[in-house]
Amino acid sequence: MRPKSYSIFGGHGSKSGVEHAAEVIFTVCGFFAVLAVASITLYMIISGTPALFKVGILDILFGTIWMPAAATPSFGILYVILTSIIGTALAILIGVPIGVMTAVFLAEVAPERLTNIVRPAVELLAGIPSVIYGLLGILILNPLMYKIELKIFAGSTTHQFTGGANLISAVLVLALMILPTVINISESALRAVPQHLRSASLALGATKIQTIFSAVLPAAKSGIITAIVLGTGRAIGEAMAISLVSGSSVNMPLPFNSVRFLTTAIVSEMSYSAGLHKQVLFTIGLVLFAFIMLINITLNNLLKKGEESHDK
Amino acid sequence: MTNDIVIPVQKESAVTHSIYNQKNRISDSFLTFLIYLCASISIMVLVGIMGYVFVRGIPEISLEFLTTVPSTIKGTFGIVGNIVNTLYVVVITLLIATPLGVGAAIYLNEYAKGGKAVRIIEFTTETLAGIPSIIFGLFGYVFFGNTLGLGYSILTGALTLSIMVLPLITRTTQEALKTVPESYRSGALGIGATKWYMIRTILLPSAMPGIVTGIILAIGRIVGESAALLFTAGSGYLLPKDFFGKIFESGGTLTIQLYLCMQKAKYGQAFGIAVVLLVIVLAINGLAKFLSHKFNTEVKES
Amino acid sequence: GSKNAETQAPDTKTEAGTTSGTTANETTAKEDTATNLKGSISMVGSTSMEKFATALSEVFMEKYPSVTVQAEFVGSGAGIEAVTNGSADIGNSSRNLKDEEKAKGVAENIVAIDGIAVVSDPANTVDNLTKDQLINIYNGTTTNWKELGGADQPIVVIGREAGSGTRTAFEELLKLEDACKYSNELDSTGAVMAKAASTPGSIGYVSLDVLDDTVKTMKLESVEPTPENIKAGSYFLSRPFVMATKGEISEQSDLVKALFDYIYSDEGKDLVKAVGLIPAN
Amino acid sequence: MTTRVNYEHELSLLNHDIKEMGRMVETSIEQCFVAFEDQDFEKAEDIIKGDRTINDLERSIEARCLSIILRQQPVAGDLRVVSSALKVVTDLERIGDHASDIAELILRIKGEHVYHVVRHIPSMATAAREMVRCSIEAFINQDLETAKQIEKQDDVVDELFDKVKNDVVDLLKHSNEHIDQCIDLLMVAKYLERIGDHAVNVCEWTEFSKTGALKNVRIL
Amino acid sequence: MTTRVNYEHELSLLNHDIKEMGRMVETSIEQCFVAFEDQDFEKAEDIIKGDRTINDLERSIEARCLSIILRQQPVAGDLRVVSSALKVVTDLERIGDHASDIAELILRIKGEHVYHVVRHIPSMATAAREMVRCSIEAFINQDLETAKQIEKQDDVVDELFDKVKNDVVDLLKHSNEHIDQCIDLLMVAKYLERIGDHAVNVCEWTEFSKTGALKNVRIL
Amino acid sequence: MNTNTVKITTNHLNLYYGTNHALKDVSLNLFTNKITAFIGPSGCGKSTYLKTLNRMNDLVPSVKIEGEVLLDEENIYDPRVDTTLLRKKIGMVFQQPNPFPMSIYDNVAYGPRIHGIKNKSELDDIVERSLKGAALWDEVSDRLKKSALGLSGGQQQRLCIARALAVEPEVLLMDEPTSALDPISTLKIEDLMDELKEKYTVAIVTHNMQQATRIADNTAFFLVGEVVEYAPTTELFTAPKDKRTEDYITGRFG
Amino acid sequence: MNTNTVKITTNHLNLYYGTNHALKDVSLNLFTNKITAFIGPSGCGKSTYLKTLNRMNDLVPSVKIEGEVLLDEENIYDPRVDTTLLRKKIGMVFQQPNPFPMSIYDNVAYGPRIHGIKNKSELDDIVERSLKGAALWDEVSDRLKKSALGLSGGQQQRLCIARALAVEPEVLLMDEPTSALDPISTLKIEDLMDELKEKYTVAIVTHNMQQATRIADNTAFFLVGEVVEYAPTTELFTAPKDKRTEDYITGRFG
Ligand SMILES: Nc1ncnc2c1ncn2[C@@H]1O[C@H](COP(=O)(O)OP(=O)(O)OP(=O)(O)O)[C@@H](O)[C@H]1O
Ligand SMILES: Nc1ncnc2c1ncn2[C@@H]1O[C@H](COP(=O)(O)OP(=O)(O)OP(=O)(O)O)[C@@H](O)[C@H]1O
Ligand SMILES: [Mg+2]
Ligand SMILES: [Mg+2]
Ligand SMILES: O=P([O-])([O-])[O-]
Repeated sequence: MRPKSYSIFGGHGSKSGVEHAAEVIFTVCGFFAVLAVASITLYMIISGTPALFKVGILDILFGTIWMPAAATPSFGILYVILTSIIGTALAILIGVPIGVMTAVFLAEVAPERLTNIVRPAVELLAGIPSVIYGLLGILILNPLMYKIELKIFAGSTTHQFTGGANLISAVLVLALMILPTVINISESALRAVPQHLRSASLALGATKIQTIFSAVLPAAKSGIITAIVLGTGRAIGEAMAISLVSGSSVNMPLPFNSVRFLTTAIVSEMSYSAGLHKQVLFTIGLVLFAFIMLINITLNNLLKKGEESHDK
Repeated sequence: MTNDIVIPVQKESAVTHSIYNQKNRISDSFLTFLIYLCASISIMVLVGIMGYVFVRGIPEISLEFLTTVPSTIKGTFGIVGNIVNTLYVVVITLLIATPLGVGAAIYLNEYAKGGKAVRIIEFTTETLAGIPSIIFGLFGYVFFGNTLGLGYSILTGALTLSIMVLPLITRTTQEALKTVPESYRSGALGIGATKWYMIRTILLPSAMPGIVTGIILAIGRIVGESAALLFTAGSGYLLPKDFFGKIFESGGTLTIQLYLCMQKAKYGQAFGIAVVLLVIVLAINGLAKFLSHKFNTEVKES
Repeated sequence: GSKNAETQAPDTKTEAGTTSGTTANETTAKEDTATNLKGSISMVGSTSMEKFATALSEVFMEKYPSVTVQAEFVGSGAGIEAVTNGSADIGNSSRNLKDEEKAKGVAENIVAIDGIAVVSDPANTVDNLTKDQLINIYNGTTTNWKELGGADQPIVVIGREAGSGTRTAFEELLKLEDACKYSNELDSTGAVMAKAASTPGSIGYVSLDVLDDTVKTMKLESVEPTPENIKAGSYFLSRPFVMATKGEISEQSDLVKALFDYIYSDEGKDLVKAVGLIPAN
Repeated sequence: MTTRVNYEHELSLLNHDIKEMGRMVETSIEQCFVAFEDQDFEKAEDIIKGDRTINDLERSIEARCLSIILRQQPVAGDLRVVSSALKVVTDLERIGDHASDIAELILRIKGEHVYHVVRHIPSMATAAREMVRCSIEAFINQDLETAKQIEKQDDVVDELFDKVKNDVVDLLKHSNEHIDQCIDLLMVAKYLERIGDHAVNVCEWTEFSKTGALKNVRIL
Repeated sequence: MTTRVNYEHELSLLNHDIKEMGRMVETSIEQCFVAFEDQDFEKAEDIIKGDRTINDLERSIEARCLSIILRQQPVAGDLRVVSSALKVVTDLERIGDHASDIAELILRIKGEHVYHVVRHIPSMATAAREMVRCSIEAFINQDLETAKQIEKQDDVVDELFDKVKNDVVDLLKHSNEHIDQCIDLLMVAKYLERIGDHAVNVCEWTEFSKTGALKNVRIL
Repeated sequence: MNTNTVKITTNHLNLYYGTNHALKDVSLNLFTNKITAFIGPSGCGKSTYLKTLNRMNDLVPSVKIEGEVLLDEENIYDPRVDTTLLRKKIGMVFQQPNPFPMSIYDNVAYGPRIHGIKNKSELDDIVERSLKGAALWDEVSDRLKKSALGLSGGQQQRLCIARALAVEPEVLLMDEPTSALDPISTLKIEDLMDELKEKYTVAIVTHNMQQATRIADNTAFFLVGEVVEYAPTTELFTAPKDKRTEDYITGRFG
Repeated sequence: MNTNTVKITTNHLNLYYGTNHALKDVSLNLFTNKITAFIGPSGCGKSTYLKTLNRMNDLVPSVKIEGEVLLDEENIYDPRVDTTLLRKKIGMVFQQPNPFPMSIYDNVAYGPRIHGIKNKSELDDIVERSLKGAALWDEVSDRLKKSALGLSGGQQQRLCIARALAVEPEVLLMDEPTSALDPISTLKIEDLMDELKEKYTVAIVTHNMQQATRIADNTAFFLVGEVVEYAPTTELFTAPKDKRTEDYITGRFG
């Protein structure tokens, strides 16, 4: 046996101070997000619930008349909720297929040179402020919509003309706005599909298109769902871009009606409101918050389930 | 390839299933058409938007536009104040959010011992990422503005945005840390490095591209944000008189100014700002690409 | 707030709305303080008052270079709330204060009178409306311009959002509270201007000082919305611009006092006129 | 439990071939003396021819062993079985050779009756044949007990050889007539003795195949 | 070009051991006759003792071969070398055995002069020893040419054996005196003949080691 | 050469990746119901050669191919060839087990569905037959609807083989099919290949020379794009004709 | 048993991952200047055992360890033990070569730097010595400042060995160090290990049984957490005492 050079028993035998400090600091950082969400939730609840009880839960959630500043104010936000749901759903319905197909085009079909030009453009568009989309909505979409509106409802006495600021405009702006997000994330999901799955499919005699639709897309499913989740989040949470193009009146979410989304409801009246009106706006915030949580949790669960079923 | 060998035609019938039998599949053609259709729609729309913004915006841009602040008396307009404000907000937000986010990611990836704590933190981080900015706006307005009494100020805005971009930084850092192979950790610990030493010398350098990406994405988000800032940082456009004092004064970012211009129907100015924003985003994307490329090659070559 | 008022400014005896002239005493005081006043004033509130407020702050800051005046234009309600809870020195409001607001100790300092102009898209052939016609348009009885002698075109009714000072004043003056049928509820004066300008058949109302030729300005009862007509009382849509403070002006900091002094000075009145408004009183 | 179908199959073929070779060798020895007693010279010729088959079988077993080593990398028991097979066939082949040698001598001694004079050859033949039979059986079954006994039996064969030698010496002392035949008979005995030795070798390989040791010395 | 240091080393050790074993066997044979001619009975005893070393060396070479097979999975040339080594040592050991057997007989014949009567034994011994030497050399060097020649030389040894046999028969015909010695001498000749056979076997393994075929039949 | 009838012939095949001459004048025959192994150091062109046999190299943009490859005497590089049919006839199994992220059933049914089989009971039949053919049926028959990613590596690889069998190929190409597997799974797959050759013509690339000796009838040794030696496996591994072959298989060559 | 002096002793070691009893009463000795190999089917606890020897298992949250591990007769699970010192004495090399994304030089100098060596020329010395010890110096001496990631797999693994040597360990633990390498690199590393055992005590986990036979002095066969048999390698691979060992090494056991 060679002489023992030194013993493994250290002087202290435990971690040094730096180690401990580092761990504590990182732990605190880790729980900061929890703190933030907790306080946001808390604030939303504190600010949002009083009105809920003052006005009555049913009256707020299922009331259809929004007259917050009237002598006998009325705070029904059913139409607002419906607008958000329907508007977002429609935007997703339009934006996602186009976005996914475009992603397929970029990731699978397009020649590399074209992809190299288009992809940075898409990335750029994902980064531009949403208000710019709103700007274009006002300037291009609204006048166009008004022309259509005039045609369709010519002579109608019951229809209130909106000058093109309607649900469709908002939906189109939203659909357009989520497009870059959906394209980007779907494309990277598609690119992340291991090459060997494509080879496997081709080697079984599948054509390129069959490979894309039968092997690649299913394999990228979870990524595409993420794209949809983020798209949905962006659509439902967007406020500024559509506050100007949707007309912002509280109405039934019919295509040519001027409508108000949950987000726009807050943005447009927050500044002016006071008292109960303000509290109700926080209630709307709370509803929006609840919506987002609900969507996140359900989609997350869906995603996780999908993944789990593959993992084991 | 040599095609000079003539393959007798009768062979096709002789062999039971000849491979000479090309045919087109209708479903394939249809789906191909669909892909091309969707792609051209989105590409045209997206390219159209950019073109439109540039065409309308570039004529608006002038030296005055870029170097002055608006004046009602003189009836002039400029965005230098907003540019400065944007810088303030970006820098302060990052100063707050980066250490927190990176720290949280390190905690989640390296220290947390699995279980509930991690699940809660990850869930809340995800939730935070999903909260619409208008809610952050409300919260910042109430909490930082009113409760803490900071009013409309750059600090209120930056604090609000810090919370907002926190999940972005945490997540990208976490992803980057996750991609650092487990083997690096065991490699370092296996020769007797302490954990913090290992994090410092191996993990953080390896995760740097990811962290930088996270920061750049955060900058993008901050620059483009409007709803969360409108009620927090306000819309001030004056140049700072006092470097630190400005932090407590209101300051509208470019995007806020763009929104305000839109509201006032000053579309020309709005497009001018839009061009500036596009250029900034373009620069950020370019920077991100450059940095991640640089880091990557650095890691490879060094 | 005005944290950095270093020197005690000489006492000013001026009361809000009582004096209109500039005393020699004040002039010297101002010159005195011009070099010494330092700090910032924050005002929050009405979007209709944006033009007036920015012009005011610009001129005031030129006069007192060490002073910063910050103005946020988020709406009358928010302004009043801000001043109530102390997060702003001055709350701009384009309507009179409500009693419950006054009850919280907020003082109503009327700094100018504004008219509300009714605007339409430039191509509109109708250029005059009676009060009844206006009421019928806004309560949804009249839906097409041809009923008013114009082209066969649906009327797009544009208004402001609930809580807006302009909207409150407009609806009050026309006794239209809770009866308006808007097809667009936009959240700023500028947005109404823009929408009206770009939408054929539109009608909207905005503050007097923002009028320009992108829109057609309606005569009401054949009266043009001009300061003169408003002063004369022949144009019936007018309301005050209020710069509310927490407590009377005398209770404010020197900076704020100096600002109000300026507003009520001749120079200030000229400024009010210059931006197309009518000086208070 | 994996099967390694192929491998098992090859191993069983190997076993089968060794058994077959053993059977053939045994038969050779037996037939030798049958031929001699019956003076059936054709049978003797057959035996000599049969040796060629045995030689071929040796080659084929060797080839199979090497192929298994090449393809399957046997270890432990498998390696011992394969390598002892590789060695044991040498002994079997040699036994076959000796049987054929004996047959050749028998052809020469043909018709002579010296054989009856040398009394111990028949018992020697029986003993040797029995040893071969048992040793092959022991090898196939990896039966160490039997193997040990056979080793003892070799002493009997050796003793018998000495007796045969004495017989021959006696015979030669008494007559000069059958010198050639005597010497041939002596050779037959020598071959039988060698056959016993080879049977002992087979037993040694049995020990190795079972334990990895040869005469208690660990080889593998 | 990788070295596979260990593997090469083991292969070279194997080669060395075989050479060594060959050398020992050769010496044994040589010493046998030196001992006989010099009537040096101690030397004869040494030879008998030396056989034990040869046996041990056989075991150790076998062990080395199996170890190489187990550890290194030799293929191609390497596998042929290792497996032929595994086989060739049996022959070498047997040659050693025979040398020792001869030595034993020599001890018995001690002092007698019959040996000089049987004239062909010395040349037979020389031929056999030469065959062994050459065959081992051929094996080590994978020298097919030499190997072929040696196979031919075996016929010479076989012929010499027949001559010795005739010598012995003649001797016996003329006298009954030295029957034991004659028979022993015959046995010595038989052993030498077997040694020649084994040398031929070594040559066959040389062919295999070089080509993978035994007598032109592909085995590996 | 362990022969039978010729299934695939390559005549003077040259392949270039851009300027990289990856296959140099390769002429080989693959025989029906035999296993042919390809060995050689990394980068010598084994995979490339395998891929030329079912035109998977078509997907590489810069590739240029000269010479001919005949499948049952038809040139597979003829412009009239439908690669879909070709690849249906020549199945391929890859180094890493690569099941699709779907159920076991769907994985196996993938090929048949692509080729237009919709009928449920017919598909059931094919799936069962293929899984049995790949010696996997017993292990998975009770969880066909579970995700294929839940299988062990060896099972996944056998699933990939089943998936290839489901389209009823005539030739099975395997590129290092066991290099990602543990020794036990490897032995299972080797046994399986031995069974498969009864019905199919099999070509396999392997780094494991013992594997080649165990399963292949014929073996070709590649070196920088050339076929140095092509011979019956036993011959190649016991008495290679070329010094380079011997150096390589005895591990003296890197 | 191929013995010498005992370097590491484990007495009745039991290890639990939560409720999973991963090591069951393992008692073994590792001998100085010998190579000890651990074989066994996947999941039998080989890596776990190896990791208990330098307390890398400490990092797993739910782990519980009973029994003692003595290094030179000192219990490494004593609370006074400084794991940094312990791991300096007991180096580890992993399955996948895992050089840090730095230069070759920095990789090797990483360990010494941790342990406080700052002096440039001293570091130079250590780096050269370690690289020579890992038989890599000749191949990389002219590009020490280049990234380690540019090396081939086999070179990377030898770099990792050099990195481990640089802290002058007494024991070297290797967990399947060649499973990610091609046959040629594997042979190189095996040759290297044979050299290393002159100076170090080496323990290696391997799936490749031939490798164990080639390099190890003693071999332990693990099965579901138990040591079924521990014997000199040749003995274990030629005449295993336990039927389960024989079944495993002959490939009859899955
Ligand atoms: N898609 C490709 N583009 C360009 N060159 C390629 C491509 N694929 C392979 N090569 C080159 O062709 C040569 C042969 O590669 P191939 O993959 O066929 O080797 P291999 O024998 O399969 O090696 P390995 O054993 O590592 O799999 C190599 O030099 C390689 O770099
Ligand atoms: N960090 C861990 N947490 C929980 N269980 C573990 C952990 N690591 C290993 N195990 C379990 O302990 C047992 C032994 O694992 P170990 O990694 O030691 O096996 P192994 O013999 O090294 O296998 P392999 O050959 O696949 O590397 C397995 O059942 C494994 O699932
Ligand atoms: Mg390959
Ligand atoms: Mg392991
Ligand atoms: O912005 P307002 O003036 O309408 O409150």
